[in-house]
Amino acid sequence: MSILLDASSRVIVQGITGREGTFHTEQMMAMGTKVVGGTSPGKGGTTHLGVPVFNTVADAVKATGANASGIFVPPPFAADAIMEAAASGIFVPPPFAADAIMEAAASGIGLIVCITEGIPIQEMINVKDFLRGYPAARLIGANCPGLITPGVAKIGIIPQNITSAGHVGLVSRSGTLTYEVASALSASGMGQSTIVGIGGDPVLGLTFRDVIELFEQDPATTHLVVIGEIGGTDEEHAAELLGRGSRLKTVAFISGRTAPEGKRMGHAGAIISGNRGTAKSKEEAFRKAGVAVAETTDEIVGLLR
Amino acid sequence: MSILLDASSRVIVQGITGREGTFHTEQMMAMGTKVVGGTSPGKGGTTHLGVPVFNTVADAVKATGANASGIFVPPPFAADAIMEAAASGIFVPPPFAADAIMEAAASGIGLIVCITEGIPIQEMINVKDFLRGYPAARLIGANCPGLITPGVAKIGIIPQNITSAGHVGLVSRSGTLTYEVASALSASGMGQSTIVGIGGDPVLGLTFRDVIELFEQDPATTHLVVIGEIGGTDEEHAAELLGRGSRLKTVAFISGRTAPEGKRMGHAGAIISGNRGTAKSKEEAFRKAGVAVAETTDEIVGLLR
Amino acid sequence: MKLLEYQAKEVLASLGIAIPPGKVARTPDDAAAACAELGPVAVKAQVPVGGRGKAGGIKLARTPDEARAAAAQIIGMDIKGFKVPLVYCESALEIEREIYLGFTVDRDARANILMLSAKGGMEIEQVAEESPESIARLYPNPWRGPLDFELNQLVFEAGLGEFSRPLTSLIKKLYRAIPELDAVTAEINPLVVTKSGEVIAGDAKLEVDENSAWRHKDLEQRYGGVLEGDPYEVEAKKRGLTYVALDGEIGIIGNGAGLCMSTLDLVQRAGGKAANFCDIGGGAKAEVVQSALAVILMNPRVRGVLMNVFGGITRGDEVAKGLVAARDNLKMQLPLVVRLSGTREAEGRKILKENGIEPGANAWEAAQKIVELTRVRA
Amino acid sequence: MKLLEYQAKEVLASLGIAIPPGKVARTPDDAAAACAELGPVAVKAQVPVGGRGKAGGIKLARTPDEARAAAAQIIGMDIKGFKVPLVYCESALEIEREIYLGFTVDRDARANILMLSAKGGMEIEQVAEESPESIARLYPNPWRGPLDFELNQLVFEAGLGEFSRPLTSLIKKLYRAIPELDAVTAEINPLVVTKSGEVIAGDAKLEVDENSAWRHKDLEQRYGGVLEGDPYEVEAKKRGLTYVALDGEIGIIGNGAGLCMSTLDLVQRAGGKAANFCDIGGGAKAEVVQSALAVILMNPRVRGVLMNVFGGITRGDEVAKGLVAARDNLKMQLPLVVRLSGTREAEGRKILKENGIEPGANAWEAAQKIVELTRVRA
Repeated sequence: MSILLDASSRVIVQGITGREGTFHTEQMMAMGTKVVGGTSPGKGGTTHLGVPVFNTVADAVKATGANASGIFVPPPFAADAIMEAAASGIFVPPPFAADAIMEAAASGIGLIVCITEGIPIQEMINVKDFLRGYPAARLIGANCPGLITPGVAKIGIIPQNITSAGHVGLVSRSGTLTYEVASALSASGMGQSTIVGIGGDPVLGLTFRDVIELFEQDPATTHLVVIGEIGGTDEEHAAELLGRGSRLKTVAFISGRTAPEGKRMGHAGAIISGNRGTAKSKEEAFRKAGVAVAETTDEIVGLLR
Repeated sequence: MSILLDASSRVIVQGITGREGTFHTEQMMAMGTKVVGGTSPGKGGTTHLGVPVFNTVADAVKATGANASGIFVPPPFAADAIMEAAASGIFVPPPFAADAIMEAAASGIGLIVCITEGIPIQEMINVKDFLRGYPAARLIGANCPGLITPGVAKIGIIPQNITSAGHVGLVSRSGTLTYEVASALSASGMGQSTIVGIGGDPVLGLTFRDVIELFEQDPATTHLVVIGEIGGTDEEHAAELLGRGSRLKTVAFISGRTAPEGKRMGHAGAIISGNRGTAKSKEEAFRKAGVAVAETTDEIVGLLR
Repeated sequence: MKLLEYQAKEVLASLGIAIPPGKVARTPDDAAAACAELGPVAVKAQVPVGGRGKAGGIKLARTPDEARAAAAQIIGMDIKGFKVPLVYCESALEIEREIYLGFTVDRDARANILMLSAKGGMEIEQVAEESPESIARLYPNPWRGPLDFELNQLVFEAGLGEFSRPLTSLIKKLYRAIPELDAVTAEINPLVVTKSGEVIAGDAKLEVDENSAWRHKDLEQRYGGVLEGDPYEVEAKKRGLTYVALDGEIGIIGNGAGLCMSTLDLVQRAGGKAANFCDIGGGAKAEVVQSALAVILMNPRVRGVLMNVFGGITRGDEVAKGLVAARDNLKMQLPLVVRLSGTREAEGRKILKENGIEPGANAWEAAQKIVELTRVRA
Repeated sequence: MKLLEYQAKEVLASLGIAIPPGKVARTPDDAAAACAELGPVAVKAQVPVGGRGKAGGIKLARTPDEARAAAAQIIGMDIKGFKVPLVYCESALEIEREIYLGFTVDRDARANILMLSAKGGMEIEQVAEESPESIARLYPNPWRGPLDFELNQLVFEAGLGEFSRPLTSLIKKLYRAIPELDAVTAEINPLVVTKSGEVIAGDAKLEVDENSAWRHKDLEQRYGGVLEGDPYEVEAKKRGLTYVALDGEIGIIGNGAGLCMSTLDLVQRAGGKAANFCDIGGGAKAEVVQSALAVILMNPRVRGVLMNVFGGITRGDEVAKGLVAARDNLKMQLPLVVRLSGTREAEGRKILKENGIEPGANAWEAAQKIVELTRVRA
């Protein structure tokens, strides 16, 4: 069992013909993910990696019954260069990742995983509002490694070889720390039900709380690892949820306890967040909720047993 | 009985301290309408016509429990002049009628009646989309005479003296023709349950269909008069509804049969409306639905008996 | 406000859309000079109606002499009631493909609709009737405007995917006419793909909301005076009145579009014909009534005036006062029939009677009376 | 990108917001000239951090001589790690009232929040803590922006109804910084109501999203070079790297913010201290690794480098190739400890071994090893 993604998920890849899209689609297919197609405007009707390519997500959904999507389109600053190239006649895919998320939601995709980093915050705020009109659409990311249900399927870039199937739910804001911890868990014989990298951007899709609620309802998940970072108050909210009672044995880790404080310019941020958002505040929130807090990633496995 | 407006309706007037607002609020009060307050930014805390004035609709709703609103704020072009005056230090109310509609909806008002004419079409399109977020809010108008439940209450500018209580539902796109017909009905002893002037703008709140559906559900309404105009296809849609079966004895009248055809410039309008929208198309639609069609307003009473 | 082709194209250019080189010519010599500068041109009548081509309002000219001759024929020509004030001389395009692109307000949907079709050119209305599926449609959210993916879908749905990038970009520019100009309709038909792959507006139609004119005084200043039209309409517009010129002999004043239209219907039914009508609208004051009567009477064909006012916002006493003052100031001698009801009706009727104007009992009676009075005098 | 006060004010002025007359001065003589022109001025240090006033970075000057003296004191001063590059000489305002106005991204709400308070001035954070209800808040819909009635509500809620019209207008102008500049934070504190009733920005803070910098190259060109800051940071920025200067002796390269931060934590736990860190991000190619190492080594305090890479998008073989090439090209002699895992980990480790670099077993071991190696050499 797992959350969000299982053997029945029918996945398309937006930006499948690009370099990153191609590489990671191959990886996804190699572990058995049911990739049913991809999009690349102008390449509709062709085949790539053995699956059909469509001009729009709507076309792909209609033809393949896809219900999940991975987004590998370039970020806007890269798109800028591509658009300049476009002026010279080269056909290119729609360049904006934020737009790709909205397209997926409007086309009926239920699970949208956006790997692209560098999306402007204001565009993501627009996307979040747009998604209110599509309550069935769940977004993971952007700027995230995606998710993997070990041995079954993945959307994104989490390497399968460091994961193993089991009962630990893992949710993380950091890409590389996720790999670090998954690897340690696997090495210790603690497999994972699903690993979800929610991404590190200030404005993102599913939050810690959202993912933890799903793990709570997944009978196959018995343990939980939460990997947070300084900044924002999502960890505090997650701690509050766990404090209200949880059936999961949970360990939390917060990175950045020795990171230099960002030099603040104005007061606006402080007015809305007060003293929350520091590693200390987050660790205290978890401890108060009865959750074990690891001081290094190496401690996680021991605390989780 | 009646639709939309009855003795329990608690009405506020947006723009109550203005010239038109004052005059028509007096008229509304004179016939017994429960006007519980009004708004005029900057005049909050004062009293006008014996009711409290608030700075915002939200304040008014909180203090008075208002559930209906009449909007008498100036149209934008008038507002322009007011804003120039404002630059010289005179305090003025928020000038935009479209904004006033959105404020009313966001503040929880259930029945919003906008009398103001001259609202730009694109602003009304924005308003219509905004109102999707407030499904409980019903808008009548803009650019309409409002509605009256004779002998009970009114919001707007329909003169009470030409109306009388009874069983005819009257719904109309034209302001003055409404008076004409109400007057003739009253003179013939055929009182009205509620008279609704939906307004003549291309983009408006409740349509013929919406209002007719309400009349169908009102046991006190036994007869129906529909007064349409050339342009648009709302009359055709209303006819279609009535054609599916109605318990109301109905007469329709369309004005503009001899009006000169507007000189068309592009094709866009024709592509979407085809041959519909003419007086002939509307009259035929009603006849096809089994509804009597009056050729002059004077014929309406005779056909309705 | 409907813009002429050259005006609409200037606006499109300001939004970043490519247009062919062109020059306005007010005289045949201007047209010759334009052709000398631009090379072969189309000489196009500038009128705010469709069907110019069929009416002979567009001629090709290869030389300045041909352009002079074409302009001489076209300037001053009457096209569907519009006297052609000037021509637009425009370089001919090397057409590879013609596309239809437009947006307008869809009253049924209470929204803007964007339409795109690979079957551009003159016969788009026929296309709409015969193969509606070949016109791709999009209803953009009004606050968001069309999104990139929506435009991409539109372009592919229209079968124009090969031009996805330039079309998407161009449609976004065209759509800026809504927030920037309060446009209610814009059309580019044909939108031309040239042999060299450029996408250029071959024709352009643009209508701006009259209710927003106060926000766009620059447009009015720049383009307002070009079309002369009916001189009484021009005068009415200056006075801020809604006036429509017709071709009968009875002047009509009413309040509200519905009442004005039904008054026209009644006059025609009574056997008469309206010379014009003037809608004094809601809340009309004494000065407005006077102003309206003055404009109505400017037309020497008018043999009598029917005034039909039913008061809501408009107050009967003010209407009556205005009418009496206007009649006296204008020393009006023609028959005047008045139907006045509604708010302050009694006060209004009293004023009329005290000043020797008999109010009519109802609209139909009033219509019959004015037709009779004007017929007797004929 | 955080703009300095004078830069932010230039931007506000371009959005139509009133600012006091002011001039930038790079030398004391410039400041004297500015005062001669403007009359009495405040001489204000331009640094992208708060608390300038308390640090002695703002002085009043009534005469050119006073302005010269003030500028001489302030220019070059260190304020919270920033060397003051220039001062802004600004006419003093006749303050009637001080208001707080700002917007920022509320991460919890995933939305922009607008804040307005009648209690403007220096102590707004204290106000937020002690009487949060005195700060009125609004979350505008991102597609619509703040609507008139919402701003009217905000202004009255803040108890500033008497200034409703000018404040509403000003807030709408400020909010344009979002669509036009991709601003993520803007503050005017104090927003000054002068004795003559004008509303003027007394101070200004503006931060533009780094992710949108490519859309606003004009800002970068205009303001990018003013702040000198850490020379290695400047160099890293030129190379498009995320680099942070610290004050220890171990250089750190990692991929991903979380991994970099936890590497810092591990080094500190092992008893060492980082000199800097460089996040080579996702999908880092060989050239990026080389570029990062070069920048890390520029700082002479660096006595060894710890590289901690766990590959997702980043491919281990490319990282390893880049590292080997970089070490060779840069003739690097310092200790280098590498922890490499993830995608193409085996290939990467193989390359490292073949080139004489022993990959560390795990991050904690690697951290301990680099601390040991650099300590031995000390």
